[in-house]
Amino acid sequence: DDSVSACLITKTDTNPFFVKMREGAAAKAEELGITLNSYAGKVDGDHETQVAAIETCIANGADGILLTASDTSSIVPAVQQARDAGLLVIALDTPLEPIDSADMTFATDNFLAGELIGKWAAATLGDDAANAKIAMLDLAVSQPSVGVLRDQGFMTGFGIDVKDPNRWGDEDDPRIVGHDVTAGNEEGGRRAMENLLAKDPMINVVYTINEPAAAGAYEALKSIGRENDVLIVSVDGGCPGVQNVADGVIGATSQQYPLLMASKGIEAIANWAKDGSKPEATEGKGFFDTGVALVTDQPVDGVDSIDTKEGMDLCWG
Amino acid sequence: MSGPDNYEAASADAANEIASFDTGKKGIVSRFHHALHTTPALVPLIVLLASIAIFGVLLGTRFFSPFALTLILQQVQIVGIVAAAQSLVILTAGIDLSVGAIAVISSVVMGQFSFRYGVPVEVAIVCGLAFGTMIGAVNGWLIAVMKLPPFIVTLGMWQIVLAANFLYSANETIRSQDIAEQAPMLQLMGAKFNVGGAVFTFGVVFMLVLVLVLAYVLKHTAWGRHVYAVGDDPEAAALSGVNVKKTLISVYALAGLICAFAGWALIGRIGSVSPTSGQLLNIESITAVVIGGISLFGGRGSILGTFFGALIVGVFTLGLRLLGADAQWTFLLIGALIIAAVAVDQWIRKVAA
Amino acid sequence: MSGPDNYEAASADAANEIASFDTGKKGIVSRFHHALHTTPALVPLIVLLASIAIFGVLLGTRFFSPFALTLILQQVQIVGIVAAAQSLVILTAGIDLSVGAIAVISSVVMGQFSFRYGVPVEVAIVCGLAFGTMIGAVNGWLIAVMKLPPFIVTLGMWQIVLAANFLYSANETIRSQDIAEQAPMLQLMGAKFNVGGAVFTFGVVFMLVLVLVLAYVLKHTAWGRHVYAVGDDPEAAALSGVNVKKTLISVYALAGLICAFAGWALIGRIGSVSPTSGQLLNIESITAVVIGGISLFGGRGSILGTFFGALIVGVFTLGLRLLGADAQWTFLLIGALIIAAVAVDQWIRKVAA
Amino acid sequence: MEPILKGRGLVKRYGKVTALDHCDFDLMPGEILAVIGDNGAGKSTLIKAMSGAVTPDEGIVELEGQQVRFTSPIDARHAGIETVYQTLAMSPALSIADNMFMGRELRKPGFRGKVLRQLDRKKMEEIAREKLSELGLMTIQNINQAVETLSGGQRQGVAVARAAAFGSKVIILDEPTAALGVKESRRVLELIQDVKSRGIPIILISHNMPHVFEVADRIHVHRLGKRLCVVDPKDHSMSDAVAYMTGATVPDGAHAA
Amino acid sequence: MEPILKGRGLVKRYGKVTALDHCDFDLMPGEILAVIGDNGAGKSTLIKAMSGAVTPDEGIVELEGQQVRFTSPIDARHAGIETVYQTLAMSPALSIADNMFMGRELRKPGFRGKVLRQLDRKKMEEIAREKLSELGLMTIQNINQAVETLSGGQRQGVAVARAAAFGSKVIILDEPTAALGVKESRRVLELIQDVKSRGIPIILISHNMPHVFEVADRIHVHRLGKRLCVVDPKDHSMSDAVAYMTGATVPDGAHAA
Ligand SMILES: Nc1ncnc2c1ncn2[C@@H]1O[C@H](COP(=O)(O)OP(=O)(O)OP(=O)(O)O)[C@@H](O)[C@H]1O
Ligand SMILES: Nc1ncnc2c1ncn2[C@@H]1O[C@H](COP(=O)(O)OP(=O)(O)OP(=O)(O)O)[C@@H](O)[C@H]1O
Ligand SMILES: [Mg+2]
Ligand SMILES: [Mg+2]
Repeated sequence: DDSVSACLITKTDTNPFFVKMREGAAAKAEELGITLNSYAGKVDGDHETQVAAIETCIANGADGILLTASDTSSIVPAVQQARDAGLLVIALDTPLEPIDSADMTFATDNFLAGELIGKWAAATLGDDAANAKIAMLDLAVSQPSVGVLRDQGFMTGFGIDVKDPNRWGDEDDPRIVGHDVTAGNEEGGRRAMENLLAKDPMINVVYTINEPAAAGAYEALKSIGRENDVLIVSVDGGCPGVQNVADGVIGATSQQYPLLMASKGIEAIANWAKDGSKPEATEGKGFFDTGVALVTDQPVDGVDSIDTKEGMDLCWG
Repeated sequence: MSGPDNYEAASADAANEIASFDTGKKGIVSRFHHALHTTPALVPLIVLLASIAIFGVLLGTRFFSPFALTLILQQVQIVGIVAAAQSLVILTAGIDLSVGAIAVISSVVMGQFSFRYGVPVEVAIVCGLAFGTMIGAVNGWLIAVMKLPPFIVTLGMWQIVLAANFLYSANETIRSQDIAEQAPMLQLMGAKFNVGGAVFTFGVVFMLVLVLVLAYVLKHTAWGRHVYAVGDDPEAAALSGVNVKKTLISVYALAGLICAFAGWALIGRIGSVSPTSGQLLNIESITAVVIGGISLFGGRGSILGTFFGALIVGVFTLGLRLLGADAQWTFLLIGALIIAAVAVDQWIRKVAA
Repeated sequence: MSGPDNYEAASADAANEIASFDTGKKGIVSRFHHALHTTPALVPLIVLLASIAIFGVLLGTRFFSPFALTLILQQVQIVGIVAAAQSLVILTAGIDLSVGAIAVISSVVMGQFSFRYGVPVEVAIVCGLAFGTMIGAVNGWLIAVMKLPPFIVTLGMWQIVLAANFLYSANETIRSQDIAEQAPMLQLMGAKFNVGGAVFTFGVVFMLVLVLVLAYVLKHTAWGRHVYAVGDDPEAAALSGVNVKKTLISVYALAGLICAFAGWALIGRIGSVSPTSGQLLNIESITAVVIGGISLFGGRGSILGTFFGALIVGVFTLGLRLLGADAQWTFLLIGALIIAAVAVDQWIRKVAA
Repeated sequence: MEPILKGRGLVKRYGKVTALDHCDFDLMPGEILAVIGDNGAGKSTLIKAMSGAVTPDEGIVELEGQQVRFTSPIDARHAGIETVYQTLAMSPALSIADNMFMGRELRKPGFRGKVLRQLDRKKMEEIAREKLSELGLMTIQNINQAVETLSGGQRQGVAVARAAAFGSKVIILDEPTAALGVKESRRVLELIQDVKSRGIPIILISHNMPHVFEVADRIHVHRLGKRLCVVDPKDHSMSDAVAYMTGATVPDGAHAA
Repeated sequence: MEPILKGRGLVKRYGKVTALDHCDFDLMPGEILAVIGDNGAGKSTLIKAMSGAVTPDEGIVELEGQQVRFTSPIDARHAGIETVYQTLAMSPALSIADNMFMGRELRKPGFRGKVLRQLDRKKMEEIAREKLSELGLMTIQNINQAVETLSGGQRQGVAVARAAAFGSKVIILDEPTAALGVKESRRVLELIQDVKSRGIPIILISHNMPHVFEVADRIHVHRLGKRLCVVDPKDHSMSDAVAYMTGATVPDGAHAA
């Protein structure tokens, strides 16, 4: 049959980031008259479900797959199987390993996202950056790559030696009070913040994996009355997150554009089905960069940023 | 035609004494043994106090500060409330894997009813509590009337409720600042007060009161005795006059209600209404219950034990973080300490037997 | 001095007949009832066939193709193998939450021994299998000898093993391409062969053989009978001459070994050695076991049932995905279908009773 | 006189096994009816069918001339039928007093009972102790002992004491003295006479012929799932009864129903 | 003559309850020793201590003059002591044959038995059927029935048949006829005589005085956790024994040990 169909496979279906990605893809697919089936892992790191989803897409005769991989290198054989079956596979948000395992990657540079907030935090503190006390609120003990890239990006931006850039927790910079995991939600954010505060109550910079974790950390700080003298930075750029920047809960956040990734991906599959053409990478990079922007109302010299008003216009949910 | 064989008549002037044994070592030790036998929650309490003492020695005032100690209470409040519900269920030889999902969807209902439909916040809270109770009642009905295994029913319900939660809330968080402005009552359980330097929240108080009330109900009311009887041997309970179905349905419904309260307390704790929280509550609550000494086969144990079980995990977690263990090592050590806590428990019981 | 009361002598010429009842409705129905009673795995088999039929009608050849049907086998192979191990444990009235973690760490050991230390791949595989067995034996020792509850032991072990796994592997994946080049035997279980259009892998064959062997062992060897007896009533088993400790330790150790095989099969399935896979294996395997009709209270059920249980979940999952249900709706429906499958099972048993 | 409890055509099948095979049953007001029969004859199944513990596949049960359909032992208890099952039906982990008052707990008077629904433990323990003393079970050292820690005979004593204390219309005893000692058995027999003198009819299942012939007014002989005959202990010897129930002799006029 | 099984100063406490209080015990070769006593006197605890099912707090056990320390019933079984416990010790979900051969299963001959370790079900079922027939338990309709579906008496029959079939040095029976019918009880008594004639000594706990006096060579009277006295059934009447065990009379020369 000649109707075009596409698959969207995300890491989970519980993170608003992926929900918005799916909404963006669905809207674009409807506009172009493409059938879209979407799949997701049950939890972060649920690799098996993603493999099963790829197999289902092949069995279903789809034309292309948009994939945010949980396990970027393990997924490669399954992706290869799909490509061998004539499907276009596009990695969204997270590059595969090696990156050319997919036909194209539409992604944000997570390391860059981290680096932006790191630089901003360092610049905001000025001279105090040398004796800052930093809490690192990460994603999970399994150290998934997004978490590691953002974390290491932040440290690089802040001017901390990251040692092995593939894992967090191996630094010896005394400014790092500690790492704790949050599962990327408010509850985990609050608990992790409390734990680190018990360790050192004088923490004054908080890196968070995403904005819900930041909101949780803020609640913990508020409960001991320190919400106004701690700098919280985060990554994502969801609408509640940007609103929290505007309200002063978060100092700055790096905004990503999942809707853009998704709609670009759908367009690419439509073109592939029509004439077999593949999308091109951004100049100088191995992937199509959908961009990242620092959102803050307190811009600093040397770091490009947009204000929360503009951030609200661009935010994704 | 035939009377009793006359030899039986010889028992007529039977003596009525009972074996009175020279108990030997009297005093403290024997009284302690007796206390252990009559108060099963004593063992987890001992483990708890021992672990507090050890961390206190290792960490000094960093651990023994009012801040750290009340922090533990605040960190365990949600698990503590949910574990109370889980205790009831496990006492009936059941299990409830849907506790976390019920707590979260109840909090989402409270939030969305207030914000999406503009329902007055008090009404929204009542709706959330009712919704949680209803899910619990459905669990109970499937288990008691349809005779399905609790594990499967609540496993299915967990998936259903969690998926419904994400679909209904569209994964959207209601921000703390908005709640504080428009419906502060949702955050009531997070309200703080000071008692001599220590900070308590209403949520913590709710947990403490809940545990005491349930301990009373289980020990001193007919319903409580029936819960134990049903868990002990449902067939014997039915034969001896317990309405097993009614008891089971009421237990699961009450568990649902308590979980809904946990959902309310969750809003107080994290400030916002977030559909992604509470995902580990089922495993955490079961852990607390089992460390607290309630048998997964039902009928044995006390709810105070569960409370101490939850605190033991809380003490370990914070203590290890303060000692500087990193996240992965903490995870590993907590695993080891869970086993160790139960081993110590078993050892104390054995020595005391 | 006193002989037996003579009335008892009247029983001397007692008749020896037994109640032979006019069984009324003979034939197919009654024979079917009888089969249901003697073959507990029949009910999940019926549910399985019914669900295949339904999805077949809904999806036509997209579902009824050799590709799709063998795809189900490939998708359930890991869960199927692990669920076989879980069945053994649950038959003893235990539970093993560490199955997934054991599988993953075994695969990591196989991979790291080959790549990090340059051990020959065959030796590395044996090391991985031995390591899994050892963890299982430790579980068994803690449960049988230290008398700790299985839930807690394996919960703790799960955390310990998982954290150790992350620490040891440094969260690093060994890439499929590297394995194919340097140690292809690690991927052996993923090797495919064709039987009349249907694609099978060695992993699938391993699962099938494993299930059949275990079914034989449980039914036709003394050890198998002891497993049932221990799960049924450990005290009675001990009094009637079963070495309960030895049986329990061997069960957990064997479960560890099977999980290590699952880890090997996992490498075959995903190509690479990834320390983050298999996180849901414990809940998925328990689900398969319970849908397959094995009682969580031990002593009742058959391993074939577990296999059908795993297939039921696999059929539902693939069927719903092919129908295009989105992720949350799939979870919701699978939740509902899990409950429904067990309800149907219960209903068939009731009608047949 | 009409039977107070009547069964007609009762059938119960367990898969291939037939426990009741079109069995009839009559209990007259005020009498002690003994039910005797071989092991596996279906005696326990019969009384379970009469007391709501199993639902018969066919047949009817009448209480005081009214057809009844008990779906659970609770129904039967509410109708005044109290049963000691052969398996005793106790919650092992609970105390003796808890077990005796299961399902009919006493509450404290006043506010604490009505509003707080607090149990009157002291009173329940007192009554339990009293009932056990009546049975001569004072060898129980501690009334708060869990039932699982009792000896076999002590457990049975508790079950009998419970039924005797609460039965109002019919009391059914399935082998109440099987595990009891000589002294305790005698007390149970006295108790049975005592209950009868209060006008309450009793069904007694027992393998102890001297006991049966001592207390029974009529003897229902059960064989192969049905009532073989009913004999009067004054007209028949123990040897006759044993011969009938084991199938050594066929009673006169026993219709092979 | 030396006792084949001997206990000295056995003590077992359960929390506040004292089940054995410095109790002595002797079983002579080839004899049938009856143990009688009130409910809760500690008879079951005594034989559990002798058969490894409980570990006494104090005291020693000797088998054939050698001190032994059984830590589990398996040890005792390996030493040739076979026991029917009052709770019967069966796996409810397993079949009669499975239960009878638990822990000593028969394997098929040849390759299938040695290598595949396959059980010889047919043979086990045959033997089980035979042993049950000896006890007159042919009312069991299906040898593959799960034990939980048996009537109370049938279950007890299976347990007795198991012990009789396998005991080689000592057989201990704790109230083996409590739930049995008249016919089945008689068969058990015959079986006991039969076992004795094979030269194997038996310990019989029973509350049935006529049975005890029929088969016992010596009677151990147990009271309040200790041996009160040992009487010879030829020199004492049943009334004497009952009076001793219930405490109505104190036997001559009973040292208040
Ligand atoms: N739940 C059950 N499932 C299958 N068969 C059963 C069940 N309950 C009883 N039976 C069978 O029904 C028959 C009658 O059992 P029942 O318990 O009524 O006998 P009984 O006369 O009370 O014997 P006893 O004197 O030994 O107690 C027996 O053959 C028994 O095996
Ligand atoms: N596990 C236990 N925990 C606590 N007390 C126990 C336990 N087992 C037995 N007892 C107590 O020990 C005493 C002796 O029990 P035992 O079973 O030996 O009596 P018995 O002489 O066999 O009585 P019966 O004739 O009724 O079987 C009883 O008072 C009983 O309550
Ligand atoms: Mg019976
Ligand atoms: Mg006894």
